Amino acid sequence: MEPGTLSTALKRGAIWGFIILELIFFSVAGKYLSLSDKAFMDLDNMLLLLKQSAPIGIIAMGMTIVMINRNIDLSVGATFALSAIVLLDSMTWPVFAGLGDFVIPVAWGLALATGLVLGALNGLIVWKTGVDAFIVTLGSMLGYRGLVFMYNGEQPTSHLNWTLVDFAEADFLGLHTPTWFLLAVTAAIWFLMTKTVHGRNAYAVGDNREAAVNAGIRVGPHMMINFMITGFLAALSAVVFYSESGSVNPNDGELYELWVITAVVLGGTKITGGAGSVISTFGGVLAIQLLRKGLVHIGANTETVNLVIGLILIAVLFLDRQLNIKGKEELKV
Amino acid sequence: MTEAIPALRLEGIVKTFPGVRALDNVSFSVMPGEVHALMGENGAGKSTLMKVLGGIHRPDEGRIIVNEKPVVMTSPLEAKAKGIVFIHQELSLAEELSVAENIYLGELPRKSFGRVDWKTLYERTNAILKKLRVGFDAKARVGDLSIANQQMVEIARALTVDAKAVIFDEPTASLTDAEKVVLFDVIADLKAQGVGIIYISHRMEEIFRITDRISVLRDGQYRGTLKTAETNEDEITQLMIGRKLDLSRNAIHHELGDVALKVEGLSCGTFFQDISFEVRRGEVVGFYGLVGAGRTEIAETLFGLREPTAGKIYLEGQETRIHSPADAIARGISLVPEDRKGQGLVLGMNCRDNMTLPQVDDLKAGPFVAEGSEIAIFDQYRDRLDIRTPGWKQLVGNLSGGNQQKIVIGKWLSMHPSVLIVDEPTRGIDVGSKSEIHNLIRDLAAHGYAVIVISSEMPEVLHVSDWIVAMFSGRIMRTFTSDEVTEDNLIQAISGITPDKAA
Amino acid sequence: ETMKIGITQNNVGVDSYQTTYEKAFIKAADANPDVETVVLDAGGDVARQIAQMEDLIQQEVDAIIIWPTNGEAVIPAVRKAYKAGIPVIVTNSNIAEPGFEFVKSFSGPDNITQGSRAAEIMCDKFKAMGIEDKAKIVQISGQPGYTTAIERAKGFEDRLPEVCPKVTLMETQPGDWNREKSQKVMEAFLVKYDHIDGVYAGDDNMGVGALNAAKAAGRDGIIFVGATNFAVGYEAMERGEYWGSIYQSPVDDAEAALQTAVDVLSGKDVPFLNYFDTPKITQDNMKEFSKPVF
Amino acid sequence: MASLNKANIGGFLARQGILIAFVLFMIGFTIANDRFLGLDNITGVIRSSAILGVMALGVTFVVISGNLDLSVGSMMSFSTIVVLDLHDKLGPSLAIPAMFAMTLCLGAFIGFLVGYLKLNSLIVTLGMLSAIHGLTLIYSGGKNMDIADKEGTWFSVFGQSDIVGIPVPILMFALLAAFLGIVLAKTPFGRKVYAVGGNGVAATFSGIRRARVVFACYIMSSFCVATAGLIQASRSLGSQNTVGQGLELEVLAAVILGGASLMGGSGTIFKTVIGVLILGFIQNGLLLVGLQFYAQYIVTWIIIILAVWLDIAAKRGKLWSPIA
Ligand SMILES: Nc1ncnc2c1ncn2[C@@H]1O[C@H](COP(=O)(O)OP(=O)(O)OP(=O)(O)O)[C@@H](O)[C@H]1O
Ligand SMILES: Nc1ncnc2c1ncn2[C@@H]1O[C@H](COP(=O)(O)OP(=O)(O)OP(=O)(O)O)[C@@H](O)[C@H]1O
Ligand SMILES: [Mg+2]
Ligand SMILES: [Mg+2]
Repeated sequence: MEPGTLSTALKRGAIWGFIILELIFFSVAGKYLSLSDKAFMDLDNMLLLLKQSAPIGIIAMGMTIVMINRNIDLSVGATFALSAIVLLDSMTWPVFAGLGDFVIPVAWGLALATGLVLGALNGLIVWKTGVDAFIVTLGSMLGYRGLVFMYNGEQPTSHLNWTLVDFAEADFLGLHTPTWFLLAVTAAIWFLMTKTVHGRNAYAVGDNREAAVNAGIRVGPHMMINFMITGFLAALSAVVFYSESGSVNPNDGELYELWVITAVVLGGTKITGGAGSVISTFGGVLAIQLLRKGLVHIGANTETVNLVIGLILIAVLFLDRQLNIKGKEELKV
Repeated sequence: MTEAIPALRLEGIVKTFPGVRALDNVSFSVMPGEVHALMGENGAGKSTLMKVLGGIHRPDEGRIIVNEKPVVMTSPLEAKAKGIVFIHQELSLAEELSVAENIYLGELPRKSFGRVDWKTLYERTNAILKKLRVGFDAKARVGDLSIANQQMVEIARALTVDAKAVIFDEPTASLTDAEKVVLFDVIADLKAQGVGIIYISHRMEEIFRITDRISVLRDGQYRGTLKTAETNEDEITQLMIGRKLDLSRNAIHHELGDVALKVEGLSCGTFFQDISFEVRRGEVVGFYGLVGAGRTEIAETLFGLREPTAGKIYLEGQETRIHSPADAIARGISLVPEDRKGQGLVLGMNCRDNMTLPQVDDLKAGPFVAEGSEIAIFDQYRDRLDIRTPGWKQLVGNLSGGNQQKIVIGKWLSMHPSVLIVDEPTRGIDVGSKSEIHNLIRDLAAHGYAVIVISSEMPEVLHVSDWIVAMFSGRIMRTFTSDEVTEDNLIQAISGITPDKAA
Repeated sequence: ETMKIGITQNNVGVDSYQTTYEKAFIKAADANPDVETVVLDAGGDVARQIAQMEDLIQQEVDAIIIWPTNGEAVIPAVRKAYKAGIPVIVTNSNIAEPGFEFVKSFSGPDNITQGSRAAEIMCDKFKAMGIEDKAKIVQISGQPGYTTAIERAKGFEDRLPEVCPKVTLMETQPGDWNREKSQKVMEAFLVKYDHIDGVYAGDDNMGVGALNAAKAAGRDGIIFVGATNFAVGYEAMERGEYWGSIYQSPVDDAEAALQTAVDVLSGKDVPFLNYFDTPKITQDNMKEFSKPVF
Repeated sequence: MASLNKANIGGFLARQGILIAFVLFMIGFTIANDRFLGLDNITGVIRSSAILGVMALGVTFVVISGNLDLSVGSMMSFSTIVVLDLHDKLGPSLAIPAMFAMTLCLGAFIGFLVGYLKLNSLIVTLGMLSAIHGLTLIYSGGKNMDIADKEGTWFSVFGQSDIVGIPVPILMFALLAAFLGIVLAKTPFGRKVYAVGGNGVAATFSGIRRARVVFACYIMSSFCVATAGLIQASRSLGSQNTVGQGLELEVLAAVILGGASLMGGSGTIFKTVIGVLILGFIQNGLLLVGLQFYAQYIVTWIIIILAVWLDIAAKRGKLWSPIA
């Protein structure tokens, strides 16, 4: 066995090990601490977990790509909110009045297009100005949020369409609609990143941007496409979520970027780019959702949840580092 | 084959950077099937010229002509499309990816739905790797390869496309002799196929071995082109630096002092084992071996960058433990590291601040940094090492590779160390500066410094060392005095063959 | 047989009101041997609140109390509970009308009325001062998007022209229920307007922030009226710096919500809009009220 | 003097772009509202920017050393709540040092994780953002914290008094900025911060104890946060648990506006102060002109990107990125 194979295997499997640990812990602790008669590992509860993972999970898939690209997108929360507004508001536009329920696909299309455009704007700025993605998207996180408020002042934007709600609440083969979307997105992005030229180029660009430029990869458009995918997925997440809830507050989606990044990092994607896996991100999303749900299940209150999630994130980072250390003869830099 | 038409031609190229006129009306052409050397001092503009050709820099003025048609190179992609392949001076690889993906970066073979055609990719790659006679395969992760092998991956890129011209910018800087032979074979093959080759190197013996013509740049200006067969080293050198060079070894005789550094049974994991040697004041010890022999790791251990797993280090007769570079510096050890960009310099800082970085705590006026003393130190070493820069305020990142290296050397010389370790001190340095640095090393020894020189260039080791340590695979195979060493027995030793064992 | 009641709150810990509410709720539940509770907090996040509704439904609680983060977005989740046969009681801040049919009862303050009452307090004071014909005021509203903020502002803005038609409301900016933010907003108002006679703040926390700004700028004589009388507001009234507010006790709020749920489960008749009273409090009548504990 | 050719003017404009934009804004606001340039308003803006500004000073060190600090907002809430709570329990003269000690402990913890354990600062401080918020809620039990005797305490000097006509928060901000500015620009420590941020490996190879430098930067940052918490607490003598929420991004925006690179190795205290003032005046100016608060989001977005863009465009001598 080559040296490092064990630790590589450990790293790959770490997030799943963590998930299993969480399941065991919450099942056992839940027996003593929970008020619920139902077990934590109840099938329905796990299916709900998947469904509830969808909003963050769908965005996390996009974030994985941009982070592999050695970029980051802090504006996903604002994109999420703005797309949601377009989704809900467009259904009430007089132009579409004659469409009946056919307004639904139109509204979906408009919302997704909004996400694409916002992502493209981020990508274009990163590409053309050469400003770091962190700064660009920190700016647009504010700017897009400003647009959200411009749209409808401080009022929530609402439109309840029960056909839409019924579709979003439906289940098919036992899985909820949002779960299907999450699984489909995960599969698509997994295919993109592991099987296609674009995906492999994404790793190269994140690993060594200069090398990619020198090799003739059109890095600018490449990164822009990834921002567009992320914007699109943020919009898709909004489409899935707001189809069911029907109303968006202007500050909805705030802090989503933090949760999404947390999930992606838990899944092992390197913040320094060039490495990461979509499947592990999926694991990261589940791990976070389990943690939140589990802590509540055993009766922890908000402050404890905050404290624990913060510390776990640091602990995971620490363990990841320990697994990467080769020994004391390693270069000390 | 149309003999008279150059594969490509550059006409009147001008390129300025803020404060520097890097290229001043340079014209130059390469014929198909020709190996054309580009020579010049550090900072003469060779890499810049090639970057213009490769679509990385846009020239301020001038034309690029391919196949008798003027072209505008807007990007590396464009250059590639025009059949120009660029093998860079600095490694330009994605470490997390496989060898195959790196070689075909930017042009991975495709199937439907934009999928990568892995089968074709590996087949083609393995065919190329076979030609290069390397010991790794297409699926290896590039980050796991040695620097030399990474360089071979870089070179492999030249074979992927139907190139019209291939540019090699100092490809041999980190290659072993065996790998160089492979490289030269590759170049011969390309040449036979009618590809025009531009070859940049500071190593005269290579230039005279493989090139057909030599063009020389000085201070961004074109100085002329000579047929290799009709010229000699002196003439080229004179064109490059404008004077003759005295390459004879400075025969300064001096007394050997006390043992400054003694190492006993030093080991560090799998990197090296059971290393023992001693260096006296006034002595230069050369460490020679193949890349990966563990020489750099010994230096790093002595400098407190790695913890030894066994063995003892004595300084001035006292047993010492060195846990950090700060410890090492406090005890009078200096290390000129192997990787100047990664380890030697803060590229975004100016020349002066880089030079005085290790002693910034000592150069104080009250609680503040004494900037006057810093400038004085900088001026002293700029003159002594002939560093070409507009002034101390210039960012180090804007200097040419060779001048950057001189800043690193100046930085450590100004510490007045009692033990000076230099790791590949002249990698990428032009002949003029190289001999200056060699003289400097001898000179330092004469002034009572103990010097360790790690080098992969045999002439360099032979030239500067009082005695030589030959390493193979983490162990000392043999030590030679300068009298007993020959090229043959040295090569034997570093290949793992000792006289005792061979016998 | 015990009743299992689940509650999903808006954002505990963001201010003392919600914290005190949660404590009072738990205390009231503990005091009732027939009640068992699952206490959840959405942390201000709609998605989390919807998930919590689903969890409570999945856990098959007997009744759900919800303090909505967004009065419309939770309607489908409320409908789910309704379909699952679990009665839902809305607390503190009502959901939007399309959801009424899925809800058993709303228990809480009447925020529109609170806004109107604040307008009346302000107007009465101006009349007493004799400036009801020319007074100019500004408003600092609560966190954008929250029903409570919207309703209070609406109540105030609708009622003011009815009682004091000549008072002008010059500008409204949100203070996010945040004292510091409100102080900043007020600082800008003070520079912009030489003459400010009154400030209406969506709660006393923001009102006191505005008061601090006025004090720092040395601008006396401004009439401050708030809502949800906090301890800081009460103290400022004691000092004579703050004119009035609306007395609203989180303890009453919590107890009313729990009682409504218990009543619903025991088959009693409860009114659909089950407001608890939130009287006016001013410097004149404050002795009748005990100092708020939060 | 260099001759004023076209490139020079372009370079000058780009380098000073942020100052020019600032001046244009100031002129615009002054025309739109004659109170904008009033002494009262200017003092008011600087005074209310002081809290953000003091925090930005510390974060400047962290950013130049090549790291991020997203925990300063939560940490500021923590300091404010702690000092208010201890004020009534221990009295102000003990409460202040106790609060500083506790905040520095948090800073030391982060510094240890990022400096000595070499964990990624973005993630560590993201984690701490959440963890410290939890800690604050646990400490306060979720309640607002108020000083009982608001009239009688001298604690209010830090936020509310003037010395020779200058409000104390402005004075503290100015003094701290001057002191830290000198530390960064003139001392060996400052030089090491730049080196570590510019190239941590090369700094280590030069004998600089990188972990120690990074650790010290986080200590500085937490010291600044504690000072900001002190001003905040003293200013309002009572506070919510969420008082600092979201400030981390405003602080970062100010530091970036000032031109510090998130890659580390560049930036100055003076520029950060400019960044802070720009944000403060824009916020104030837009309010005065009567625009809703969200107009400020959009303006900040545009300004941040323009400022950073012009800055790097000037450095590379080209407006557009050379990336294909
Ligand atoms: N991006 C840049 N910005 C500013 N100056 C530059 C830049 N790139 C190169 N230069 C300057 O242009 C000149 C030519 O540099 P170049 O790298 O072409 O030299 P070279 O001949 O390749 O030297 P070496 O043998 O050391 O590699 C040098 O003075 C260098 O400092
Ligand atoms: N098989 C290998 N796999 C991974 N890394 C390797 C391998 N061989 C060498 N390396 C790395 O390549 C670098 C060069 O090796 P090393 O420094 O030991 O050689 P050296 O004797 O100092 O030669 P040189 O100084 O000429 O590079 C080292 O960082 C080493 O860790
Ligand atoms: Mg070069
Ligand atoms: Mg080496």
